[in-house]
Amino acid sequence: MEFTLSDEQVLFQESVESFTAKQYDADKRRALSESEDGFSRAHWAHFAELGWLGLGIEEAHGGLGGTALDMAVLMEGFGRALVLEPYLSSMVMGGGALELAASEKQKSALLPALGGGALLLAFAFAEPRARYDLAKVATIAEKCGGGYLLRGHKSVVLHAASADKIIVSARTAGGVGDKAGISLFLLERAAPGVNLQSYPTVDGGRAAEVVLDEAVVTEYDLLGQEGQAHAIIEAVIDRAIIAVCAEAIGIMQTLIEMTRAYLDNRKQFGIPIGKFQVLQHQLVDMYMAHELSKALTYRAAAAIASAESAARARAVSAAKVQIGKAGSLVGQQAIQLHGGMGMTDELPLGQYFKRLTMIETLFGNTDHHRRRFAALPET
Amino acid sequence: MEFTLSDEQVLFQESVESFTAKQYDADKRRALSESEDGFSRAHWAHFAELGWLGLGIEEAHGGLGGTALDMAVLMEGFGRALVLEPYLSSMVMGGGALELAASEKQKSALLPALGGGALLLAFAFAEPRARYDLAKVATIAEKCGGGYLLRGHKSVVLHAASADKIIVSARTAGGVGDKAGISLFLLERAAPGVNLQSYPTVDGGRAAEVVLDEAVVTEYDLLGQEGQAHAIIEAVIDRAIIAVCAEAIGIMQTLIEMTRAYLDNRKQFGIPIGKFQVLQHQLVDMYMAHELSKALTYRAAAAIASAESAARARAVSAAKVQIGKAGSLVGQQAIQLHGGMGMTDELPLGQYFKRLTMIETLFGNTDHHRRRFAALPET
Amino acid sequence: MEITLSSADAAFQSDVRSFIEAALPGDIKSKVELGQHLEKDDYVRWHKILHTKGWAAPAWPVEYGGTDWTPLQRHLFEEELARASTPRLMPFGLSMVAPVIMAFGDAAQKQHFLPRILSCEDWWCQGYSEPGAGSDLASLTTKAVPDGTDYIVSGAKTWTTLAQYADMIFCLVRTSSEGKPQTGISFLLIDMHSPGITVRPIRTMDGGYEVNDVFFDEVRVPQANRVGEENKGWTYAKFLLGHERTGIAAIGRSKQELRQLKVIAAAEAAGDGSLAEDGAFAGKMADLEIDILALESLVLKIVADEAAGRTPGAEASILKIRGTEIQQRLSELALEAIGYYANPYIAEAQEAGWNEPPVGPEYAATVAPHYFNWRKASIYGGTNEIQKNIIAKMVLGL
Amino acid sequence: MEITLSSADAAFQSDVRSFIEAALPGDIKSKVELGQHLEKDDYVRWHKILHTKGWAAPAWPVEYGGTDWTPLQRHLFEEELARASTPRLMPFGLSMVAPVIMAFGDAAQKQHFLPRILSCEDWWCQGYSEPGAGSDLASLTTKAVPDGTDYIVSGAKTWTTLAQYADMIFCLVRTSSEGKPQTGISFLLIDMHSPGITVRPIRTMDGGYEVNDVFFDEVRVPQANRVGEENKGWTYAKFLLGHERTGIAAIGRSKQELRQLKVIAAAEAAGDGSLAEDGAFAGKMADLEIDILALESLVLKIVADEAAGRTPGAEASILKIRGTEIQQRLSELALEAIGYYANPYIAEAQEAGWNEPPVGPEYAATVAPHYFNWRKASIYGGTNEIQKNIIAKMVLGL
Repeated sequence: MEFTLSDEQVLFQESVESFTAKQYDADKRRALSESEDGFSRAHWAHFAELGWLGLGIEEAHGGLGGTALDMAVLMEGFGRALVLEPYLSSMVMGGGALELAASEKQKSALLPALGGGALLLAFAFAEPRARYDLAKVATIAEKCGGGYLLRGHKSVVLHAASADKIIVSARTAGGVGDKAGISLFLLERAAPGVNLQSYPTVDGGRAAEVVLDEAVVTEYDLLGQEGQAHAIIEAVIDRAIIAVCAEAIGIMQTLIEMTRAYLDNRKQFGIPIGKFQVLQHQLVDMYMAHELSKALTYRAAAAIASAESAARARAVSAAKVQIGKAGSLVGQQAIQLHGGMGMTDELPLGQYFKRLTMIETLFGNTDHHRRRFAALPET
Repeated sequence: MEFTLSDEQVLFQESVESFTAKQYDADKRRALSESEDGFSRAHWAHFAELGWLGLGIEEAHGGLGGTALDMAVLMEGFGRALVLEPYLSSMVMGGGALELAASEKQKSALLPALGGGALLLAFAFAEPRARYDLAKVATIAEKCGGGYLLRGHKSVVLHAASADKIIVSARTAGGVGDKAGISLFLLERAAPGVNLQSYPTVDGGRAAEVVLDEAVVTEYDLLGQEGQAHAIIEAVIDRAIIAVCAEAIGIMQTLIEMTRAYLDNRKQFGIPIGKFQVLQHQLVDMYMAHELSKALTYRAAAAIASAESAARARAVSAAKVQIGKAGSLVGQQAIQLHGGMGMTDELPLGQYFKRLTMIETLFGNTDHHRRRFAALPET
Repeated sequence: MEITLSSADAAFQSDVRSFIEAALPGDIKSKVELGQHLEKDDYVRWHKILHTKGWAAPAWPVEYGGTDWTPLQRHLFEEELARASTPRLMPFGLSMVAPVIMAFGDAAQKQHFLPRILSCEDWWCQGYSEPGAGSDLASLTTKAVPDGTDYIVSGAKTWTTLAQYADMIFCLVRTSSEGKPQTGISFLLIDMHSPGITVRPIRTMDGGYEVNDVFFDEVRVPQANRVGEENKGWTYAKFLLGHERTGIAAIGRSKQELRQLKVIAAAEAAGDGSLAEDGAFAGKMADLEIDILALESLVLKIVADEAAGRTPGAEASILKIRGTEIQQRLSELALEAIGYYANPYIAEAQEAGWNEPPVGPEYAATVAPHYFNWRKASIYGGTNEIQKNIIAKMVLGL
Repeated sequence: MEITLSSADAAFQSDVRSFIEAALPGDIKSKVELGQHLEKDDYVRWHKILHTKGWAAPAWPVEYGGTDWTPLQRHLFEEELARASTPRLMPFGLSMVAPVIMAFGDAAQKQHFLPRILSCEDWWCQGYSEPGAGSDLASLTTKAVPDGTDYIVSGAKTWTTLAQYADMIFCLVRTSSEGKPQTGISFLLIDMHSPGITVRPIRTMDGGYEVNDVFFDEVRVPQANRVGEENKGWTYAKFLLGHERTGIAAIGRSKQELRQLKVIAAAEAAGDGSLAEDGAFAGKMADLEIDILALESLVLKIVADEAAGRTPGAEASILKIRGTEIQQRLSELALEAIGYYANPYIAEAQEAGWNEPPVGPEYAATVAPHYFNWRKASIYGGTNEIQKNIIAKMVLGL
């Protein structure tokens, strides 16, 4: 029963909402989204001050500790306002990889800066022909002197261009598809041989193709044991999934509130369209999908700390499937119920819909996670 | 464009409906269904007089010829009234197998009696562990003297107990799952070694488990070439699929009419429940599903004569998938829209629902035919 | 995704599991597992076993014979009951009329009826729906006319579950035709053995006799059997509806049926392996399992809210809608799994003690009737459409 | 399941196919195939090529420059156009306003407008919806006040597709506020170059500018441009809606997009093979293909009914609902197919002539915008909910 919020978490939730309510109206968000980074470094510094960047970082390294539930609360709040800052890529994925794989020395060197807002990370794990298979790593790390030479193409690396360092998966042994032989490296974004083709994303963020053309890393840039990174990557991605599921919960709630208000205010044939039974039931379906998604996501967030990786994976994949189906229903219906207004870029509605749609494409879609869930034994 | 009905077919359709309207009210049908055969031999004789049993039998053998479209028209009419007589098992499957596999001599001996109503056939092709795979024949036909010895278990053989002869698939070569090596035999139902466990079916019909314990057939009882029956069976089952799809079209239409009338007549909160928008849209969904199913089924009926078996199979599987999805929607919604009344055995509604539900289980369900469709090349 | 339990709750769960395992008669367990028809005696026997243990009505206040279990423990208890294939405890007495009597009944009613409900001395049924009224409950016409210290009750109720077994029925009856339809309704407790009552079983399309018409022909009922005030019955009925809580989601039953579905899928051949290994079917089972997990999560959240003193709102309607959708889907997938063997209908095979050789696998005999029977789930107790109307109004304010 | 054709129809189909292959400019074809934005000139060039061949308006009567093709031939023609990746022929002139002018216009209107529509000399747009009116068309408030031989038109229209290209707009305007809202509406043809007209593009969420607000500030319109009688415009508008027929199902386009989806699925890696070999995805594509076949069968049935002189009923609403559901589903599966490469949004990559290296596969660039853009399909032209209301009323009589 640990997946209901404590009083502290409820307070935390309120503080997140109060920040975003002030800073994230539609116009401000649009302006940020069109800026070069696609987000605000001032906000980022403010997040650090508020301690949000210390979540999930051990106290020994200047963080605040905290659980996956805390992270989910934060991401849900971010979803409510479509926050653009790279919390997912830098903290959940980058910070998560450090927590799980870095040596104490690496942690001491990096975590304080990360938690303090001075260091931004990106996590480059996907590849063009891999689809959602985390073992399909074709990027090669060839041993060379005291270090490695990296060659390959990492695709759709979120917020790569604004990151100071990129954590890259590359193969030190085995063939494409093998779980063994994958390693993680800490790479300077600005190092020679690291070529970024950066672009905006559909949902107003930033990503890049990262092409590694004999990029050099030293043996000290290896994160964790050589060849053993697959389990680390899987654990990081499972956290990222909980993060985007929680974000989707926030997005869906906002979409439902917007739609409810629209049904109340919009009149046709002389009455508010919310009086039409078919539209009422559509909103009820959205509401139900959201309630169920929220309950399951928070339960999965609580399960993520589970020692057993199969139990964690089952919980995470169940949440992603639920969110995938609910997100498609809630997003599409929100647009439909807004009629023509739903199609315009003038309402923030479309931005929420687009972000929700993109969450389905990240870290494995519904089909992928349904299959993963079905293949895992019940615990 | 050959799949719209000719004027003659429209007349034929009317004559079928006029017969069933007289003979098949709910009480009469129930009485028939509870009789020993589960149908009326008097009706069967009448069908013969009307020439309905001559459909699909060549004129040379006393039949009337006709196309799969004619058969579909008849089956749709039968579906409208839930006709119990064994047209599907005896004529479509039994007669179909004779047409496709029997020698001229066999045809001369059997078809006149079949078309005249004096001979009833059953078609025993399914087996307990085969699911919907027509090649999974484990029943063995062992050569023995001038004939064969049959051993095995054929499952859910429709109307076996009332049939005079049963056409049985059995393996003369190869292993379970091989397409080659399957043969068809004409077996006396009352022959030694043919053991029937007969039972009623959920939809008011009859079927039997047929256990063959050294049943003897002669070489003259072989239908078609030894070991070559798989393609014949597939063609027969494809016709049977069109037949049950057409029957389902008739059933759905009746369910929709019943539901429409109920929505009109039933009042709640002071108005006919047909005024509630949600219920209206549910009926619209049913109506649309039926219209689309009907168009596709008749098109598939026209395609069944296609020389190319892949084209035939694609058309047939498409229709079965469409009918499977539409049938589930129409049947379930018809019950739901009738509320408590939908659950009683007092209305004929439930009988229609049950028959429609069973059609999904026959000859391969939606999943089976979706997969078959997807595996076939586009023509 | 097991529920993570405190050690006290884990010990509780283990106690409950052991007790049930030891106490449930084997013949009853076998009937439930095979989906065969249960007789009245099966229900009563099991109820009395729980009663002897003090567990017949865990949700009741201790003073009336309930327990002091937490909401989570009550949830775990329900789950264990389902897991062990026990017969349902009939809700009509325990969780429907009893809370009304506790809240609005007088001392004599409490003293007389509650112990008899707890011990299953009286079997109760519910007299709400009427022929022609359906979801529009307030339009009921069964009349109760005062006559001395009695009422004379005339009219008809329908869809009355297991009325053929019942000793008592709680009824909404019309005591006044003035004002809005809701204002002239009273709540009566009627002895089913009274002269003038006729029960007519309704055969449902699955072939079973579970629901009934109940006719009242000038039935004499003491006014002392009226709960609360005359013409205030609608209030008590609404209280009753609002009182149904998390049990309506039937999570425990659904998890048990999912386990059974997996057994069937593993036993059925498909392609070169079993149906459980078939991608499409496995995907559907996974979807359903995830649906159950999500609904269970919501139930646990509501249970935790209750424990924290927060009153749940109209979530019961979500639980009803999703719970019944899941139950229907379970029955649909089972039907799909058994293929051709959905067709045989051998009525006797649904009764215990049938000794003929089975047609098809033993588990197949009751699958199709169960599918047909469970179409009721989205209809009875307020159709799912009505439930959505309630959410639209109560929660979304539309 | 190819359509089985008579030899005459097969020859017709082959002629059409050869002509289009030879006549369609390569630059236009490439844009359509890649889903890139088309410019006005692309549409006009293609229209004029067809016009020169005499095929711009096959459905028009021969006297106005149409053809004597059968309904099936017209259907085949549409299908070939889609198959060859041609730009849509804009319907606003050809199949919306032209039939109204033919049926209700006067001689001068016919003589002036119809040839210019046929040759694409005028680009038309539609002025129906108004801000705040949506599906409740009859509540429109754009006013036309008589002034000598003119009207003075003031008000606003919205969701006007490609108004930025238009030379003419056909408008519903209010000429009377008496009686029911429907009775005071007239049907006007307005020159888009008139003083007082302002077009404001509306950016849609896919990033495109396809629809517009059109503002009328005391725009002077000759009364000679009113079609038919004053205050009878609603009748003409209903005629127009009823006139839209089988084309609305967009079978040809959907079949073409399905082919493209199969190309994408075959190119995308999944597991050890391609996404096209993935059971779950292949199953979804099969479902969609069967949906298209079913809808096509219904279209062919309606076409045959028309050829036999039977007037179709409200089937157009079925075609609209299913057609748009299919189009949306196609765009959804394409989105699913491209995985992570749905995320990059490079506006310039949607324009022809963009020379940067592509991000991800070339086919991916326009997939997400297309998905977003096609959410409109179930909204514009009467939402699918409104279409179901129409079927409920007109066909089912509820």
